[in-house]
Amino acid sequence: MIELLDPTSPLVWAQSQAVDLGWGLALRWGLWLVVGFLGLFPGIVAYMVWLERKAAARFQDRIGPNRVGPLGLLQPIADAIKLLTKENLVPAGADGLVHLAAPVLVIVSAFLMLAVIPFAVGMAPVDLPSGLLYLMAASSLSPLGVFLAGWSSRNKYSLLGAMRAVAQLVSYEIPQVLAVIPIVLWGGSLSLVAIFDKQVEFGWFIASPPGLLAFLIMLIASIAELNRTPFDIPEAESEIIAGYHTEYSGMRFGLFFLAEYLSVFAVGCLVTALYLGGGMPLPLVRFPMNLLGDSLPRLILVDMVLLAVFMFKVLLFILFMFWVRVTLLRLRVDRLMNFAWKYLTPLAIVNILFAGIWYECVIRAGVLTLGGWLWGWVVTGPLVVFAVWLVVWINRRLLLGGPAGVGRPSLGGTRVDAGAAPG
Amino acid sequence: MIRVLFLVIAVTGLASALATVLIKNLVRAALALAGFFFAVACLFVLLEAEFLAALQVLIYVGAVSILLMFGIMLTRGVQGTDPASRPSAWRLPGVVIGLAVFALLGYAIFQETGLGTQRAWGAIDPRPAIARGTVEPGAPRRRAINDMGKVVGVELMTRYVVAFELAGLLLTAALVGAVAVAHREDDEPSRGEPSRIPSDPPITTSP
Amino acid sequence: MIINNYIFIGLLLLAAIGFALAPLLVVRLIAPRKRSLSKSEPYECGVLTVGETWIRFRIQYYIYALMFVVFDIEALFLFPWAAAYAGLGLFALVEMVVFLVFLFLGLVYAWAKGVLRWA
Amino acid sequence: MESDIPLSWFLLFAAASFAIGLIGVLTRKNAIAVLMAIEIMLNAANVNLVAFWRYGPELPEAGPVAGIVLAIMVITVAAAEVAVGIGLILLCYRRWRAADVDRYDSLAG
Amino acid sequence: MPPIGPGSLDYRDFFFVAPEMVLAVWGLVVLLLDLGLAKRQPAPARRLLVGRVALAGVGLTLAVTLASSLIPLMARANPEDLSTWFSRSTIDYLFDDDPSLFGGTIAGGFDVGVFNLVYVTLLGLVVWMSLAWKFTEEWGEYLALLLWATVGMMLLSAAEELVTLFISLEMMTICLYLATALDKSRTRSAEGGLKYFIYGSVSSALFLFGLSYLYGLTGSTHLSTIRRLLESTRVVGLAANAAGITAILLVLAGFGFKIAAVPFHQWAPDVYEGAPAPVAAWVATGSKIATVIAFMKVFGNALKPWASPSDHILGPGWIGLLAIVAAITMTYGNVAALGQRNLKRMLAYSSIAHGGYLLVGVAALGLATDVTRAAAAVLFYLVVYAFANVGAFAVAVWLVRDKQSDDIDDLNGLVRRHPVLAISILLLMLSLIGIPPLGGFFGKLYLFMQALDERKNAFGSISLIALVGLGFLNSVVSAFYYLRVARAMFLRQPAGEPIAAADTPIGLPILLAAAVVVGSGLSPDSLMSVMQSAATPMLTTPIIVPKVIGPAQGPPAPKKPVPKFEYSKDQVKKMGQMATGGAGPPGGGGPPATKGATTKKAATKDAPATPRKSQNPP
Repeated sequence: MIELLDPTSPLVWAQSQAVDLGWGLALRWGLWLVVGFLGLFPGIVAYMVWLERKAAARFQDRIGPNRVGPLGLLQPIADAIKLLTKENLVPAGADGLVHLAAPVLVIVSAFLMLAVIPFAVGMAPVDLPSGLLYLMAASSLSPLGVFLAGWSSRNKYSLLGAMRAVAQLVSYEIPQVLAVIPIVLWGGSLSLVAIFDKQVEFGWFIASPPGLLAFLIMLIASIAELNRTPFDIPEAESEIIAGYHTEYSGMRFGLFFLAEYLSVFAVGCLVTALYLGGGMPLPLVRFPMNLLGDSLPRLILVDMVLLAVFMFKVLLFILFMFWVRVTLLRLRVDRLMNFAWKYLTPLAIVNILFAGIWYECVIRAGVLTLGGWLWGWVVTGPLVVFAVWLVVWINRRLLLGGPAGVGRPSLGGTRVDAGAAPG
Repeated sequence: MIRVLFLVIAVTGLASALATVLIKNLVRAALALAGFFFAVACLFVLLEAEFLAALQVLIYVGAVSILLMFGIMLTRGVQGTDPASRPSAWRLPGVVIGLAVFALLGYAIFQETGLGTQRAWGAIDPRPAIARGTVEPGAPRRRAINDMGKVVGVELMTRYVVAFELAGLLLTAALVGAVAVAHREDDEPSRGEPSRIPSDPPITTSP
Repeated sequence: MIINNYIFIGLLLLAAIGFALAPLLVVRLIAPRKRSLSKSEPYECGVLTVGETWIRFRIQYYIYALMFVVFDIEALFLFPWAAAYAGLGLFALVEMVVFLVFLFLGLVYAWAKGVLRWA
Repeated sequence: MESDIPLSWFLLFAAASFAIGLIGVLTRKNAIAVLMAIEIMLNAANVNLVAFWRYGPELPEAGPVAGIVLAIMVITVAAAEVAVGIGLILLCYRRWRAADVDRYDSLAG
Repeated sequence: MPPIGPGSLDYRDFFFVAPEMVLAVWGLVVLLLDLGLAKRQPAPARRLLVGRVALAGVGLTLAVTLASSLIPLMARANPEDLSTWFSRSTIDYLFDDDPSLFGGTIAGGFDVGVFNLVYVTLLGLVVWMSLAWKFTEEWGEYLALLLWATVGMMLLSAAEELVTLFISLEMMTICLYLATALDKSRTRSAEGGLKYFIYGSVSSALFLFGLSYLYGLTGSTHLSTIRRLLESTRVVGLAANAAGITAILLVLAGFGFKIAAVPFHQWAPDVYEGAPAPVAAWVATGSKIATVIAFMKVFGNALKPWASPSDHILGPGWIGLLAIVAAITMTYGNVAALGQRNLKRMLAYSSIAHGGYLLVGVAALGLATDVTRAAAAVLFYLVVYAFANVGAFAVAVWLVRDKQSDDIDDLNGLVRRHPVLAISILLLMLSLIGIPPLGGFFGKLYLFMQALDERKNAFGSISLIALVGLGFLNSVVSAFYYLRVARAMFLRQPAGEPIAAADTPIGLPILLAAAVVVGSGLSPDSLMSVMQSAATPMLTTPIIVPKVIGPAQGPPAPKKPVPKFEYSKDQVKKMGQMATGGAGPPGGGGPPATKGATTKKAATKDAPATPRKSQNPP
């Protein structure tokens, strides 16, 4: 098989032989792992907590953390030390191993999601051909972790909270998954890098009626996936203690906490990469990308612009989440489930069709033309508006008239027609 | 190195499968099953079918195991213990049959000689080569490996379109049927008392 | 190339697990550990629970999980379709619309049947 | 130099998990446990399919991804089976308050 | 031919699956109609209305099936007739007498048309039967599941490729599991559903593992390619091929479960008894036909080279295995049926036994030189069996409706109150036994004659003779339990409350089934010749033109010039008679018999003596 490994040979026997695992790659990966995943991202997350507390305080006319360090900037470190020194309580009769594994699973889910985000040109940790699907798969791990957390605690409130949380998570996972289909359709690939390239060519995907609708669906579903207000039923303190992590304390609780903020960050990155054009500063202009030449300094320059813009967008997204949290009230649990299945899912399904129409109008041509773009808006815009109106109208109507099926005869009283038969 | 990786994954997977079958507690068994699914997904990656691996995780670990957990929660005590297993008289034949099947399959794998010009299963050691470029022999497979989502999509839309639409119908049928089967008109949160058991007298015929 | 990328994913997986376990290890080393009966009680209403925890869940949980699985598999078919759509024509859109209509009507069915009501 | 994984290893893994699943089907009594064992068997078949797809010959008339498409269909069917199976188990559970296959014995043999 | 779509997709292929599409859509229509009417109409009226809509859908499907199978036949018989309606290229397209659709995954030949007609006709009877009484709350769902199960059956018998075959098999069985459990007021229904489900899904796991080995051995999922590859090897048969044997065993286990062959039969009695009677009828007939056809396609076509290398039944090949299973199955089924007092259980065991007879036919197919005749014998048997069984289950419906039980004793003295129906039932029972002038007799005759005809090798024929002898003995045994029904109806005094009059939903299936068994008995040759024409495309391998699927390419490779195969106008006519005979107008019992008699002299020589094969690799 030696001749097959010859770099000049046209054949190789496995993909792994097609690329060398040289020092360059190892260094890159090492940097990503150590600096990115173990250093920068947790750091960002820690300061997100600080930011949220500050922002929430401003909304409520308070000051927020201000004791530890200037502006309370050392607060996250203090929090970490506090968590580290707290006793770790595991309830008697709990399933020790599973109790431990649950938060780990949730953290792993959040970490894995970040692995395919293209932060800038050449700055995706890895570029998987099925990246988006991989991302969805990674994010689908967390309901399992949540369930296990509730189950292993041997506490009925935990379990109740977990069941509710999982029911909510899985319900909102459907609109979330369906909302990325238009992106795949337009990108023509499951790779996030290819999707970014497509957005350079055809403008941000949010700049189209189906894209906007998909973005909104994604946004709402993400808020719910992250268990944040107004979708935080699972941890509704007034109803079921603290939900699935009732029995978690100290650092184990800290892990859930960390995972939540890590997920917020990851979803922010995801939304930015999918809908908001990644690091592109303007929707329909190729601005930094046209500076890209073959020289390294240019690449670095472009990447700096892209990275800055990317992070700015993520920051906006995060601030939006905080804003929503302090502004809106918690939804009732039945409304919550209704919303996923009766509003978002039908819209997301119909939106796939609209996305196909947009593709035919705008992207099929191969180059972005103003005429095509406007034509796309003219065709899909009314459709999207109509669909939203229709779904809302139907739901309203049903709400007033009571759900269909209320008047259905029940099992008991209908034996009357036994034996009745057509002539 | 890749062999070691395979062995680690395979041993983990088989251990999880065994755990699924042996553990009495159903929730833990389902958790072990999720581990097995994950190991299978890892094997798919080793087989260069990462698209399928992602699907495997999305569907099995993300969805099916949740459904199983819910099923356990709805039918068992919350802790999911399963005191009832088959009496030991049943155990031995089951295990013997299983081992016999494994022996047969193992024998078959190594005894296979390859049809016609194909190579024997036992003798295919390095996997068939793929092309570096796009024109050499092995190029279709390379395309399939590098862009599996797209190739699968094209195949589903053309050659397998009937199977694809049928899968949609199957899902709808499963949804409709399962809802119809599980749905109760008087569905109130049950309070633990046994539900109405209709008096359906058991009949006592024997063959 | 693919397998190599997944080696990175594998490393990341290990790193994430390590990242989650390391603080727990630190806790083990530095945090106080005083076991007491009342601390390890389940956090319920202050009264010790007797026997196994036992809740009966309603069937809605199953229905939602069922719908989730069905629509997740729908997504399984949507992903390759969407990725391949560029190379196909409008007929692929039509095929997918047929597929979606079936599942959409499945959703409509569940809705009209009244099983998507929580309470 | 790195050596590749032989095909037979994958096949052995699949055979072993298939046998384990079969043992589970034969020895477990709880219907959900049986369902889980069936899932193991189906997954074993999927490993086979994908291994044969990668290691097998390339026949132009078979299409480039025949094994993969079959595996996708298996995933679909397996998930649908779990959904349907749990529905049926719940239905029976309401009648008997038990999820054991053996407990349902109003039908005489 | 203009390039349509990329790659191998030809839109016109959808023409051939139109019946399936109509049926699938109609399932949704029925489902949503039932739900929509839920609030507005009282339950009995709604049931009736929705049931009639379902029947209308079945009628529509029947029309579409006829159209989709007759138009190609007409195009083949006389292309000029159609030139006013269709373009030249379309007629050329339709001219192919064994088209392989969608890149060779689905067949669209005469066999598919005939059996689609059979399924739809039987489905009509089953749906009609369901209108007899109220047994489920989920009426719309029930009907939808029946229709969708039929879609699975139709595609299962059309599948030419393992992916489609697997998914359609699952479509069929999953719908049937659910339909079995839908009678939620009866405990046994739920239990039957769960048992069916568990046995069925274990069997599909085994089946699938077998399929994966087949795919591994050949590298293809197309039946024709598998056959070509197996034929290309030097070693024929299974000698020293443990992987092949394993694959065969596993696939056989999968099919065996579905047709309830003996080691895998345990589910059948419970399911037949637990399921609502129409569902049981559909499990016993539709699913059995579809499975046996798929079984013949896989074993009789794809795996034919593995049948046996030596025309020796116990040689290394699957025939010996099949013969043993067949022998055990028919003996067990018949012996077990002897003790049954419950009609549905009796029918369950008897259907196990009939499965055994069918397996004898398939074993003979493996050894046969004239494959077409051997397969036609099995198909003939299947059709007659299916109609007789649907009639028998209509009796079960009658009992359940009026007596809430399925005891045979409840039929006591039926002849005094309902003489016509009692005689019809008697005819059905006699046909199931195989008494001479009825269809069942000829079914068995053809089946066993086929087995006896193979006399290339003394030992082989001795084994087959032994098998046939056993089959004959078994038929004698079966007389005892079938005649118990007759004895109850004719010789016993009515006891207790008499059974109420049967109305159309019950009477029609019984009368129609009786008419079919009598008609096919009076004129077996015409049905046999139709079945032979059906068997020809079923067991020949269409050539798949390898088409590179990809976005950028020219027009798809043109369909292969078709080797000329004469469909006489006679056959076209017969096809039409098949249809009208099967789906006769309500209450019309006679048509099949009389029409069949007029074409009695339709010779079997239409079908070529040797099947047209295309073994040469493309």
